Amino acid sequence: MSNDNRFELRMTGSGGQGLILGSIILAEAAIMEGKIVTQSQVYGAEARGGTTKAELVISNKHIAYPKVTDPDLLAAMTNEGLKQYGGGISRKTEVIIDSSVMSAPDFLDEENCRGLLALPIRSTLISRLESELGLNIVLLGIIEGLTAIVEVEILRKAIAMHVKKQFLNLNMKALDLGMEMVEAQAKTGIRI
Amino acid sequence: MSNDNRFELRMTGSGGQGLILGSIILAEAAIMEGKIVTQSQVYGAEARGGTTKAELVISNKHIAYPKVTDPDLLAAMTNEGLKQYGGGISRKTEVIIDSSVMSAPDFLDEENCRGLLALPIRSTLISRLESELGLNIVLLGIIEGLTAIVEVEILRKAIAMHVKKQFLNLNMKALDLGMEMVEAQAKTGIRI
Amino acid sequence: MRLDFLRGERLPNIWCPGCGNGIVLHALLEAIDQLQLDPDKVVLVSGIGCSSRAPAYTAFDNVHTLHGRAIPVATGIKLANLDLTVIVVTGDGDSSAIGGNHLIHAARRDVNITVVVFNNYNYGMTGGQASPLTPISSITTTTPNGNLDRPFDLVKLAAGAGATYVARSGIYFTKHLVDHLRKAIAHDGFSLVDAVAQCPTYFGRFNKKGSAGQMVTSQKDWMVLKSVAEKKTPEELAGKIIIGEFVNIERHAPVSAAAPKEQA
Amino acid sequence: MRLDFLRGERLPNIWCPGCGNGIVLHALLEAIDQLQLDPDKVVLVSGIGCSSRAPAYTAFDNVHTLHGRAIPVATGIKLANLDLTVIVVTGDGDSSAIGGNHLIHAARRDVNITVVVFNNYNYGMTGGQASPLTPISSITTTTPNGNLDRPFDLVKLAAGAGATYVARSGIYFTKHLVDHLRKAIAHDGFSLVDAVAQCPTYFGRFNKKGSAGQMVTSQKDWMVLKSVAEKKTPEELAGKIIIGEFVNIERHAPVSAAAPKEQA
Amino acid sequence: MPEKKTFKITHNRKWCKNCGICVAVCPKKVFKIDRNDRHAIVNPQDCIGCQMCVEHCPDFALAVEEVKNE
Amino acid sequence: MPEKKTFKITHNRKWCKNCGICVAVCPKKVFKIDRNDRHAIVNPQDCIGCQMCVEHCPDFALAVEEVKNE
Amino acid sequence: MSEKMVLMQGNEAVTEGAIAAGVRFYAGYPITPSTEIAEIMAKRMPQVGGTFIQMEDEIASIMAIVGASMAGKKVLTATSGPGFSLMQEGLGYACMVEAPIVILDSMRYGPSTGMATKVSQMDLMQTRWGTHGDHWVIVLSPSSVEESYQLTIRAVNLAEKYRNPVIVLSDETISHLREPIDTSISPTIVDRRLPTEKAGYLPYKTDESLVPTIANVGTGFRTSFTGLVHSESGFQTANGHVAEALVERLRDKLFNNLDDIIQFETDRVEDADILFMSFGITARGVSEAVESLRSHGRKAGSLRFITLFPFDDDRVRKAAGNGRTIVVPELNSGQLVLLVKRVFGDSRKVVPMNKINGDLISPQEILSFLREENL
Amino acid sequence: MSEKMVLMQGNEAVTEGAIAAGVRFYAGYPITPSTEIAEIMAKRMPQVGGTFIQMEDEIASIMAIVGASMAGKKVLTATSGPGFSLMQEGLGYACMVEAPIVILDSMRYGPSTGMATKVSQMDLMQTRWGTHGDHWVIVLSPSSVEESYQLTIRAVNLAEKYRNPVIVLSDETISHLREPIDTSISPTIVDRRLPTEKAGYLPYKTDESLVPTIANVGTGFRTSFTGLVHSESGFQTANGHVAEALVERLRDKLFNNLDDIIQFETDRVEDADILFMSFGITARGVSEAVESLRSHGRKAGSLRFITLFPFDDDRVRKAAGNGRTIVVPELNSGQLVLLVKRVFGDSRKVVPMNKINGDLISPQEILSFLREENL
Ligand SMILES: Cc1ncc(C[n+]2csc(CCOP(=O)(O)OP(=O)(O)O)c2C)c(N)n1
Ligand SMILES: Cc1ncc(C[n+]2csc(CCOP(=O)(O)OP(=O)(O)O)c2C)c(N)n1
Ligand code: SF4
Ligand code: SF4
Ligand code: SF4
Ligand code: SF4
Ligand code: SF4
Ligand code: SF4
Ligand SMILES: [Mg+2]
Ligand SMILES: [Mg+2]
Repeated sequence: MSNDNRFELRMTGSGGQGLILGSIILAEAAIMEGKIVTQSQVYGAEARGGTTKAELVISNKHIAYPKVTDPDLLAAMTNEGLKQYGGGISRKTEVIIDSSVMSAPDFLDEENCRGLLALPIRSTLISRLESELGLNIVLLGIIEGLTAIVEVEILRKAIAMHVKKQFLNLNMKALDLGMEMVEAQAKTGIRI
Repeated sequence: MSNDNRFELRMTGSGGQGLILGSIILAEAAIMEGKIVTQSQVYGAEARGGTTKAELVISNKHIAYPKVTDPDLLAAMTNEGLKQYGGGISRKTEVIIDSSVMSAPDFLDEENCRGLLALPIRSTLISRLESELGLNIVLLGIIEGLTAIVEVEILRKAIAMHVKKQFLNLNMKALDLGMEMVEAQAKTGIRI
Repeated sequence: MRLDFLRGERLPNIWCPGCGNGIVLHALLEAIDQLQLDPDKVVLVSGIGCSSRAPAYTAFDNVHTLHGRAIPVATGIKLANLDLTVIVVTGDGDSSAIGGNHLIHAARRDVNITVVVFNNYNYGMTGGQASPLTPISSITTTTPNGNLDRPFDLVKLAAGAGATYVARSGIYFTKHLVDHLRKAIAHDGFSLVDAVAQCPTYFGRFNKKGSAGQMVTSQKDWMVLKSVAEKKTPEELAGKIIIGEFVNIERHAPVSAAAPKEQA
Repeated sequence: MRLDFLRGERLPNIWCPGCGNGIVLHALLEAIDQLQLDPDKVVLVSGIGCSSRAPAYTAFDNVHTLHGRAIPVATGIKLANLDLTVIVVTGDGDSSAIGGNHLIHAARRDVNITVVVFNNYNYGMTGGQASPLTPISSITTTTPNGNLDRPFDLVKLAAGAGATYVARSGIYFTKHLVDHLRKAIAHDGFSLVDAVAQCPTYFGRFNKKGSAGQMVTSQKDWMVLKSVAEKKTPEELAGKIIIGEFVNIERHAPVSAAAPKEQA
Repeated sequence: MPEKKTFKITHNRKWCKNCGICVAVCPKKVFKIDRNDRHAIVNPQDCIGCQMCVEHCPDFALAVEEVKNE
Repeated sequence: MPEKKTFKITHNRKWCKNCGICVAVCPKKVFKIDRNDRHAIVNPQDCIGCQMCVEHCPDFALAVEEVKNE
Repeated sequence: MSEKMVLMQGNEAVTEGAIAAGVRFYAGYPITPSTEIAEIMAKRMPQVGGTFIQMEDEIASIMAIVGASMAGKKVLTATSGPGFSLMQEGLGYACMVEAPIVILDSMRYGPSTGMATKVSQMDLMQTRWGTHGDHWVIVLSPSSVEESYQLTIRAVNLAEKYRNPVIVLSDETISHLREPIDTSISPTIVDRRLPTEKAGYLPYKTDESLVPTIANVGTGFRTSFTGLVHSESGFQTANGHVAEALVERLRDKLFNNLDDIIQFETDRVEDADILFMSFGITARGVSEAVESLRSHGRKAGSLRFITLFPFDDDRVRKAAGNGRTIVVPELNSGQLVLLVKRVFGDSRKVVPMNKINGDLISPQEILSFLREENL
Repeated sequence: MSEKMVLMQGNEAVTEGAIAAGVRFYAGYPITPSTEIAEIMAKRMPQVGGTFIQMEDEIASIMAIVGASMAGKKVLTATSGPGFSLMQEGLGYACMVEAPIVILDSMRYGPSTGMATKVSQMDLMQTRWGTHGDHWVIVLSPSSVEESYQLTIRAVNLAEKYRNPVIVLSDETISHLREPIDTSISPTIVDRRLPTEKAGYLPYKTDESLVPTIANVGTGFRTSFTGLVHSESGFQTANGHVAEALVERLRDKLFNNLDDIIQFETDRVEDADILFMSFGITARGVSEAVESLRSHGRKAGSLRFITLFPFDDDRVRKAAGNGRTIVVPELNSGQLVLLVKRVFGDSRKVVPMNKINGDLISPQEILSFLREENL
């Protein structure tokens, strides 16, 4: 979290990946910890089935401007998403990409971001949990692993509030998987 | 015509009497003489079949304010008309009433009008021309008789433009009748 | 008719001498009387037009709305208080021109209100323009050479939209009119009565229909009871208007129950 | 279908995978092709909705108007230039909710335009709300407990309003659809085709209609040809939608010619 | 043969607009519109109480009641 | 017995949205949606040129033409 | 005055002006006090080879003239407050697709149905702000029958020239007033510019005039129209830069031409220490009041807005002379005065004079007002 | 922060606020970006014993809530620009019959269909002037999800108290933004006053509050409603004096209570030499910009309009302190700035800052703007 107490997260990918729900879950976890949040997304017909973006600002104090202007974290789950909403990052920004569906973009370097973390998110999810569901939760796990922005147990509680019982277990595993991937990132991930 | 070159006429009565047409005919006669006119009337649903008012301003020069504010002549063909639109007259105003359908109103005297001319217009029309049509033209005749505001021949031309051929003769007689009544007013009319 | 259903202090009404609106209003008040409705629970809602002035002469709650908008207001009132009997008083223009969409949607939803169309075949209020019910070839101020557009058949339109009660009557046939108004109000669901009345001032005058009295009595000549019409040939019925009950079905019945044969 | 009727540079279209709109558009272009119309003289006019985006993918003059307002714009265009073939592309909401009044009035006037309703039983564009054509009990975002309102039968509505050509078809029956679109466009007078298409994203998903492919092929199961339906009992037809030509009469024929039996 | 009933016709001049509809619908020619274009009751004795005039008067200006002579 | 006709199936990947409608309507199971949710032509040889797929593709992504072998 | 003078009602003058300007398509719905325009057009359009259609409502009316305009006709509709309110969505659409249309609004007393047969000037601000979203219209205000004729012609010309809706803001009094007018002078007519080259045709591409040369439908150019934000191609886009450029162009195509569009009528403004600012019918009472004040030695002057919108603060400031006191008489609770106040702030004394009883402001009332207010 | 905080979307907060305020009737027609309000109400109304109805269009929607309001319900509808344009005639009717109604307009990018999913503040002036005729509405503008909840409650209360339409002017960003809000505090609820005596009942007769005590229909008072000019009896009249008194009362019932109705939020206005005036979502970027300017020693301040209309020049002048420069950032081509200019004329430097590309004005952009403009 940056020094002014404000944490800005942007997630982008394709319509069906559940990124908006992911941002809501993280927002609710933050609220449970007494934090202030503002969550937003691109909206509408144009985005149908196409590229989407979810944003979250978390702070200990009142949030005036509600949108992300200088993200601490940008997670791009598709190439299209990175292309459309990858602008506006700075040297403060840690960028996460899903290397199983996209290659590390050459326009990102030390000059314009703090770091790039390329993890094979989707493929790992499929191979490890034999599921296509839960991508957004794996990503939450990664974010949690990187930032410890909320208590893990509270994050679990927030997830439980939003997923159907029959998928609860899967989602908890997805969260663990994400956190594991961060722990293991030195070994498996590419970081510039 | 008053000294400022502006002649203001207001006619009031009931819907079917043709007063609006009368005012239009006089207006067109005035135009033929190269004068400027503005003609207006009360309008609309509320007036349907009920009381009506027609106004005409004639001047040798541009007419700015188009409505009657201080009539030279007020002709009231029904009691209702006089009640509703008889206000706003002054010592400048000559008032004409149809004494065959209404009695001379006691609220009119030398204090508030220039004069009151009570003529049995409707009854004279019926008895002399055996017609109920042409009341408006008789009134035009009276106005013409009193003011000579336009050339009589031009007035005839204007009338001819607006009445059906088969009624032309009747209307010309009605005009004559009106003028006659004025000539004879010393004998038959009441004038205060 | 109960005279206390009228606001005597507001009479005489603004209508022209011989206008048919008063006759329809009379019949409507009679129907309400026959149903012995609690007058505190009757609301008349109207749009804009000569006919739409009728509710303000009654002693009920009454709402004079905007041109064409009586039906949505009536819908709001009815849904807000299901205890009320909500009757829409409207003109042919008000209901079928600017208000046409609300009419068909109320019919579709089968909202339990009654729409009484004071149908004088023209826009009386604004001076006799054509309405969507003006017959072909009729003279109005906006069809100076005779109307080219076909009119709606209001009965078919309402039926096509799903109305569960639809009737037509004329002001000459006062008992018939009262009967159908009463049935319409009593009907549980959307009901519409096309009440044919005269506008002697415009439609009558422009189309040489004679005096108000003639316009009233001539309904005998060009209106045919549905029961009678059923025994006649199309040729015999040419130029006639059929009056009676055209749709009277259970509320929210499957739509097919009201389906014109040719369509199913 | 002539590919040059499409603006290839604007494809792929914005519609969801499996959306039925493209199938109707395909059929429409095929019908226009079959009629060998001069493409310079064809104008497509639409309202607002997913379906209303269709004209902008075609190489004709095309006018994307306001929600519900395609028909009056089309009327203006047609009357201003009688040489043009004016086709309205509209959704079930666009045509029968906000645009309902224009629809019935165009039918009444018998203005020589063709209205093609891309009927997916809901408001796709705004996320799957109920439309006036949504069947009873269906789930939409504004009928979370199932739709209580009865839908219009668009065929009956248009016929009731006086349309001189009315047909219904479904995207599964592409030949049938093209045939009726072609006849509708060729018809001299107002014509309407209710073209039933799928919205797998909302209506399909909410009502468990399966994949887009299933939604397409299942039309075989719940649609019945009019000629076949005529030989069936009402019980056998319960829950079925009948497709075919329902009205095809001479322009400006006396209205009674289109009269549903029960009403005359 | 039953006794001939008699009826009292009440006409509200204030509301009447002299439109002549009652004249047209009355089967017994009870009314007429006079030379001054005014509504007039001319044959009250012929009234059979059919209520046609009452129901067709657009101005609520007529009432017809049976006169009970006990 | 007439000679078996052969057909050329053109698929425009840029316009195709992999919706599976062609899979559902093709009487000859010419297409499938593969494991990557992608449209694939799997049995082109079975095509009878019925045009079902072409007419039902919402994205104008298919064309089927007879291959004339003179 | 000459033989050529004809007595005409304001509403009739509008129809004759429209016909003289080339209007050949009228769609409308009757409403007091504009109804006569529809009625006369029903007669006149067929006579001049034009089309009259009575639509089902005002929404359909404005949309039908937009359609006819796209097909190349010069078009008119007429209405009054309630109908004008219904036209607002369509008006915004016409702005966005840049369809030349002319709307006459004859003001009656509002709000709502109000008093249908009484005059007001209560729709002034609605002409500017009635529809949602940033948009610009031209609003012209006649104060006589003659001017109803002339300004209708001008409205049609401006609509065609700038491909923009133009509103003629009349009122019940002018609509029904009869005055002699001279229709014998043949007016200048402006036609919309049309594209000549199909190759590379982009309907919304403009030259320095910023006015697009869009083809009429049915002429082979295959144009795409949409009320959505669109690029030069006419096709929808959600690109913010395009949106910004489009909306700015919609403004600038008018604001770059204010000299052409804005007209005032001034009367002895130069040395006036009391200046009246008014529009429409109210200006005629003002005119007589000014005359009377001058004849009593009082330095009065008048500025009448012929063009109400675009409203340009600078031009108003310049046209207004140096009079210390500005009186703004109008038939509403204060609308024009809000604009005037914005121009002059505290630098002048801006005094509203409002009348909202359905009657005109007479010259006498203006004089009394000055006395009462010690002006 | 407490357990009671719930994450809510702006549109949802509107529905929960409405329900908390007692709204039990919702009629509407879906339109981006307000659609979720209809969707949530479809679920929530039956749960709280209320009625939800999806009407055939926005005209029907506003008329249905007017009807339900007359029948005694507290009512809401929600829409966006195109739908709001269609509601204008009905809005004027509600003003005239004095039906308490609340309309939420979530602003999207206009004009016309524009960009449905992009934010703007382009409907500001339309809320004031959209319908024809003299009329007055209350317009409240939330700048957060929390405030969407609170101001919806307040809107319902003000509507009931003054028997007047109240517009909640939101926008696409607030509609779709999610923030934690506290709904546990029970709000103050205001109910309309009802008559008690049937004898001598005159629906539009008022006491010094100037707000009529009209009975709900169906309660035996037999009320007459009309959008025509009407006397205290509720019946139509064409009497000019009655008309004048009625329209003046419609104004005064609000203008006599400006202290109750008008709210600003001010931030360090007193010593500010640069003052921002803004409303809605734009104020949040301003707030951060002010913070940043202050932290750099610059005396910046902010005045946020919570109540946009009635707009009272004097109160704005007083609330504005003495800052020499006023910057008015807004997501349109300049609307609020017109009002601000009217208040200050040349006495202050009033600088518009407009953004019309469908995005918000960020704090950074405000800071750059000041630099570029040398402010
Ligand atoms: C929005 C709007 N448009 C037009 C009008 C003008 N207007 C008032 S009543 C009317 C037509 C009335 O005709 P109808 O409904 O048949 O009633 P009638 O007067 O014939 O009884 C019209 C066009 C209006 N008041 N409001
Ligand atoms: C005046 C107005 N109201 C509402 C909307 C929002 N809106 C856009 S499309 C639509 C419904 C579309 O449904 P339909 O016509 O069935 O088309 P589909 O998207 O299903 O093809 C709505 C309500 C609008 N654009 N304008
Ligand atoms: S104009 Fe026609 S409808 Fe209106 S009151 Fe007169 S007769 Fe009746
Ligand atoms: S939402 Fe439905 S109608 Fe719209 S594009 Fe998607 S599938 Fe088609
Ligand atoms: S019908 Fe009624 S209003 Fe007409 S003349 Fe007879 S009594 Fe008078
Ligand atoms: S009751 Fe019958 S008979 Fe008697 S006056 Fe009336 S219409 Fe004539
Ligand atoms: S139907 Fe068309 S879009 Fe769908 S999968 Fe087949 S080729 Fe692709
Ligand atoms: S043409 Fe027929 S058989 Fe061939 S691929 Fe298409 S659907 Fe299958
Ligand atoms: Mg009528
Ligand atoms: Mg749809």
